[in-house]
Amino acid sequence: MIVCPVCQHRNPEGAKTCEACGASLEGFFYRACPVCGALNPAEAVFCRRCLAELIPSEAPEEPLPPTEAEAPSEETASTAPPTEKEETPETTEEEITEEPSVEEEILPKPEHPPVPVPNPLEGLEELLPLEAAVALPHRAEPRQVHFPDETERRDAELFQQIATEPAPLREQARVLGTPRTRALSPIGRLILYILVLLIAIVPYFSGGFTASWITPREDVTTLLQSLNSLPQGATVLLAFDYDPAYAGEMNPLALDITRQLAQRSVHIVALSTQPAGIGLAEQVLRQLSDQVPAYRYGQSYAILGYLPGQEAGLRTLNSSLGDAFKEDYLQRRSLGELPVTRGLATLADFEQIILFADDETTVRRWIEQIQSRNPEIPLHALVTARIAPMLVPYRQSGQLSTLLPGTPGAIELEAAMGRRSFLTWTSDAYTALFFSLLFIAVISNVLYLSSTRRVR
Amino acid sequence: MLETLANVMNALPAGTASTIGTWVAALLTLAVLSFIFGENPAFRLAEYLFVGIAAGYAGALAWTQVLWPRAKLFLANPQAYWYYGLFFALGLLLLTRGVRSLSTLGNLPLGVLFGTGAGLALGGALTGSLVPQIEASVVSLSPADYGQGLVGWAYAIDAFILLIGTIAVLSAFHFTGKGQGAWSGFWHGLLRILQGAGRGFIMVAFGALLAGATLSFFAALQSRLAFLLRDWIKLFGNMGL
Amino acid sequence: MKKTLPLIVAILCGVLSLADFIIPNPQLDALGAVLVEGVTILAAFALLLGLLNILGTHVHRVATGEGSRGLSLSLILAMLITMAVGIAFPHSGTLRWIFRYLYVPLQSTMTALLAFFVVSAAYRAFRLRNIEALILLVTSLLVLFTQLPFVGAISPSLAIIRDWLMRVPVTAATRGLILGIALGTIATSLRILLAVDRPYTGE
Amino acid sequence: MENVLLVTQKIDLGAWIVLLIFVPFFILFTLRAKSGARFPLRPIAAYKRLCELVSQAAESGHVIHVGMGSGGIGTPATPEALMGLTVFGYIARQAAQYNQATLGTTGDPTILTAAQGILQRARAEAGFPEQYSRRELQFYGPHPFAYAVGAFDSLRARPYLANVLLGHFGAEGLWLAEATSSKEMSRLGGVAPPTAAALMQSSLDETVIGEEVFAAGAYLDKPSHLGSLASQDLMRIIIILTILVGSILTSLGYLG
Repeated sequence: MIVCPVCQHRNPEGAKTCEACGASLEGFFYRACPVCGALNPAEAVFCRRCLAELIPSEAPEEPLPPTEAEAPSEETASTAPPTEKEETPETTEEEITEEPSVEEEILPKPEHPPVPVPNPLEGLEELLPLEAAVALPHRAEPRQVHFPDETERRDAELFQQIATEPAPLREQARVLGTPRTRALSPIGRLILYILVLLIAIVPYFSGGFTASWITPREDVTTLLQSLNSLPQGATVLLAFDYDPAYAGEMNPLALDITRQLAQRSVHIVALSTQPAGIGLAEQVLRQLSDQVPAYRYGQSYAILGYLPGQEAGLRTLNSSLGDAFKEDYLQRRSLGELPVTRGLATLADFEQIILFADDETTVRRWIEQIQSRNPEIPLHALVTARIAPMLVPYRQSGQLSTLLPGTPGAIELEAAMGRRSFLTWTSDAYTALFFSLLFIAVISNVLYLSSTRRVR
Repeated sequence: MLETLANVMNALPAGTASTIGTWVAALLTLAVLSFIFGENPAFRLAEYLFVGIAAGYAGALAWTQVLWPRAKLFLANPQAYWYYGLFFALGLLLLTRGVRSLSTLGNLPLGVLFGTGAGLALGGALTGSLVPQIEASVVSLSPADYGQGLVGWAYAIDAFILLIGTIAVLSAFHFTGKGQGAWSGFWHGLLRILQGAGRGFIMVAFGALLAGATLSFFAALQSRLAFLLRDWIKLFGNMGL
Repeated sequence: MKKTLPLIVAILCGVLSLADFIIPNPQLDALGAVLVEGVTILAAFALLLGLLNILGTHVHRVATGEGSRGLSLSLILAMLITMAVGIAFPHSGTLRWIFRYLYVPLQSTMTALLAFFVVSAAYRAFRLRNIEALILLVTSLLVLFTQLPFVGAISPSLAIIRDWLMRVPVTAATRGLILGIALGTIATSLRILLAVDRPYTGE
Repeated sequence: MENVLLVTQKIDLGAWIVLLIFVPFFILFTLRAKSGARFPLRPIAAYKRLCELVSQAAESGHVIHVGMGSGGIGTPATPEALMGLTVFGYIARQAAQYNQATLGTTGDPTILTAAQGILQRARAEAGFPEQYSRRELQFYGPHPFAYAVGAFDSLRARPYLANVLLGHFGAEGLWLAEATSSKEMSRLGGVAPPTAAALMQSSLDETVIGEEVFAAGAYLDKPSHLGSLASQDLMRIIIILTILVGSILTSLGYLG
């Protein structure tokens, strides 16, 4: 019998809508026992109170009904090695160190079957996987079979009565699932979200209020100097190791860097150790060749493709470029055919390595596999702001020549390159974000403190 | 059919594909962003499309980047690339997970996966994290090693904080609970102080990481709005450039 | 046999790939590389199984009308078309179009939603329930402020504070965390290598 | 301050020393744990809550969702993925014994195949092998955000008692945790890497972070894992002493 979640009417098995109130019974939660009337979860096959079958059909037959005497041997399952499977309970019981003496007293001998009491656990011990549990070497300590005394039995009956009383589900779900910390109300969340949206469109109205004060940090100037020191015709390796998820943060940075390199006629060879990174490399470099038409594929830049194999892949790249890539990605020509890759044999032929990454393990991998073997090639890590704090130690130790967090880095780089673009205007939005979070922290605590005081 | 589709797309006047694309991308962006106003059918559609496209894209990459190149190598030279054949056979065994009666056959390739993964994780944690981090944690606390006068002292204090912080954070994860005896009481008293300090250090790091993450996610939002307002409706097209 | 073979294979693979790390030997390097290749192939096969799982779920939904038929159908179509184009024309403009106008926007907008989520998470985390919440609040606001592109113009000392925070307390904490994670990783891996845990048998 | 995190080529010796100390203790303590030796554990709120939730689920018949994250098996993320599987196994076995439904989601296909084996075995052990349904385990493409979005869709279908996210998660963990925050359910879990842990910690009701993630088995239903916790604690003390003694010697000019 299916219990209607709205009016608690008990409908016959298989009903689609409630006979009494017409509510849909799809996704119902309670099934009433046809024998004793107790409420059971919708998935249950047997009644929890009387163990009657809830759905009168070919219900699964229990294949292995173990005897009651075997129950204590479960206890030893976690300690006994698998070969002791066939041994008798007496031998294994000796190994029990703690509770067994109590257990032996409680458990009845096979010739004295337990008094049949309507306890909620009754019958379940037969459902326990005894044989399988004994066969397993390190299973958890299984549920102990416990026969209730008189008071416990009365408590259990009371509990059963309360538990099976038809309470509206919505209330019950709230009691069960209440999170410890109170969630924001839907209205509160909406206000918060709209506030974030407003902050994000600030630069469209503020007109780059803070843009004129931007002062590039040390690493931005170091990076620019390093790029500007490259001779014409030198080749730089660019790794686009970020996911499209972070394209919004990393693409502007990558575009700035490639533009700077293109203006100085430095050649770019790009690759990615993430499959989707290649698509981004293509997107950024296409955009670049739209902006700098003289900078052409094959002549000035090339995309090698996706480098699989993580550590092993980088190791191959380190020893030989030709082993890592047989042909380029876009034109499928061998590396010797393309002017830009013709003279490149190993990593030592690159002047610098610039890594765009959204994941600290990727950066660590480059440091371990590439930088530590080629300490003379500068490795610049331009990463998402999210992971930048994790990489500061590598910058400290000099393994990274520069470390730039994407968001403030790109803005400061634009400013340092003397460009007044829209990107520099977004600095206003970050300022607004800071003040809003400050405001949110204050509001959050005012509301929190006032609510705790009310509770007291 | 796909070829005709590709032909049709190529035959369209230049820019049509990108115009359609911009509109599609903009509408999808709006659909996803609409989630902030609550659940709605547009978001659900975007959600289902995303799951479908991501799965299809990954499937295609698995074929073009992983399976097919290796299958080609194996077919061309089975003797040199015998191990590819072996792993392809194991892969087929893995597929038996889909059939209930044969399901245990999948345990063998899973054994390869778990074993290799455990070995990689163990080796990586040992040589990549544990040993170098212990080496790096050993620092000099003597001001003379860092420079003259106040600068030396400042660096020595930094080194001291670094040392204490590392040890405190490490002991914050100690699992053993309090036992009996005077020694255990003393030891756990000391541990509790260190653990408190360790939690404080962890919170400093989490604060910095939370701030960094906020910046990153906000940059993603900025770029989507820039796409909508400048690339799509070209409302603010000439601003700031 | 059913149980021991996976066990032996798991231990063998584990010991080999561990040995590749701690014994410098070209033969072991080659073996380790073969194992990594093998894992890549097996993961691709597992992906096939996973795609069948997705397909199965949604074909079932379309057939039974559980959930929304239209949505499930659009998922199936999106998946099959992307896969077919990706396999048949991996370098075509069509795939590039899908990547550029569907895949990237959807994915990066999902990330953009995190901007909202992180603020509402911060709203809760900033409640001063204890001293830890206070530390979190102060550091995250301080770092956010000192990361602003123009703090250098306000005062150079703000940049120094930012660098010190990252260089000393944050590094100390992450180092402690990384050491702890390494310990946990080593212990968990040893449990597999010494067959205390046998997850591949469904345990 | 110059040698911070320096990666050198001569670290093999250090790795050997650590292994030679760790492994014997690990074996010794694991054998003792298997023979029934127990020691008190520091309470971890998230695991305590998880145990409570599992018994609530058994009583009420409500379902707990376990998100196992997107770290693949066979990659260095295997230990974290395994912990997700351990939690799923614990919940699946409980659900199987009461013949109740369960829901596991994952963003990695290798975890899916492993979890299928675990669920099949749990159902068979409980005596209802035919109750195994492939739809109780769902995979949504190997991309982290696709996983988050897909799992979110699964959570929409019906009320869940709890949302447990444990395993290898990146930013998608925050996505999944926050998107479901308007629903009435407990949310708990944890991740090891600090970048993701910082996000989870601020969003979930109860979290485990860092090394605590790897202790899931010992705190839930695998006493054999106690041995490895004991060896981790011993190793931790040795590491702390090494760092202290090393720093003192360096300061006095005996080292480096």
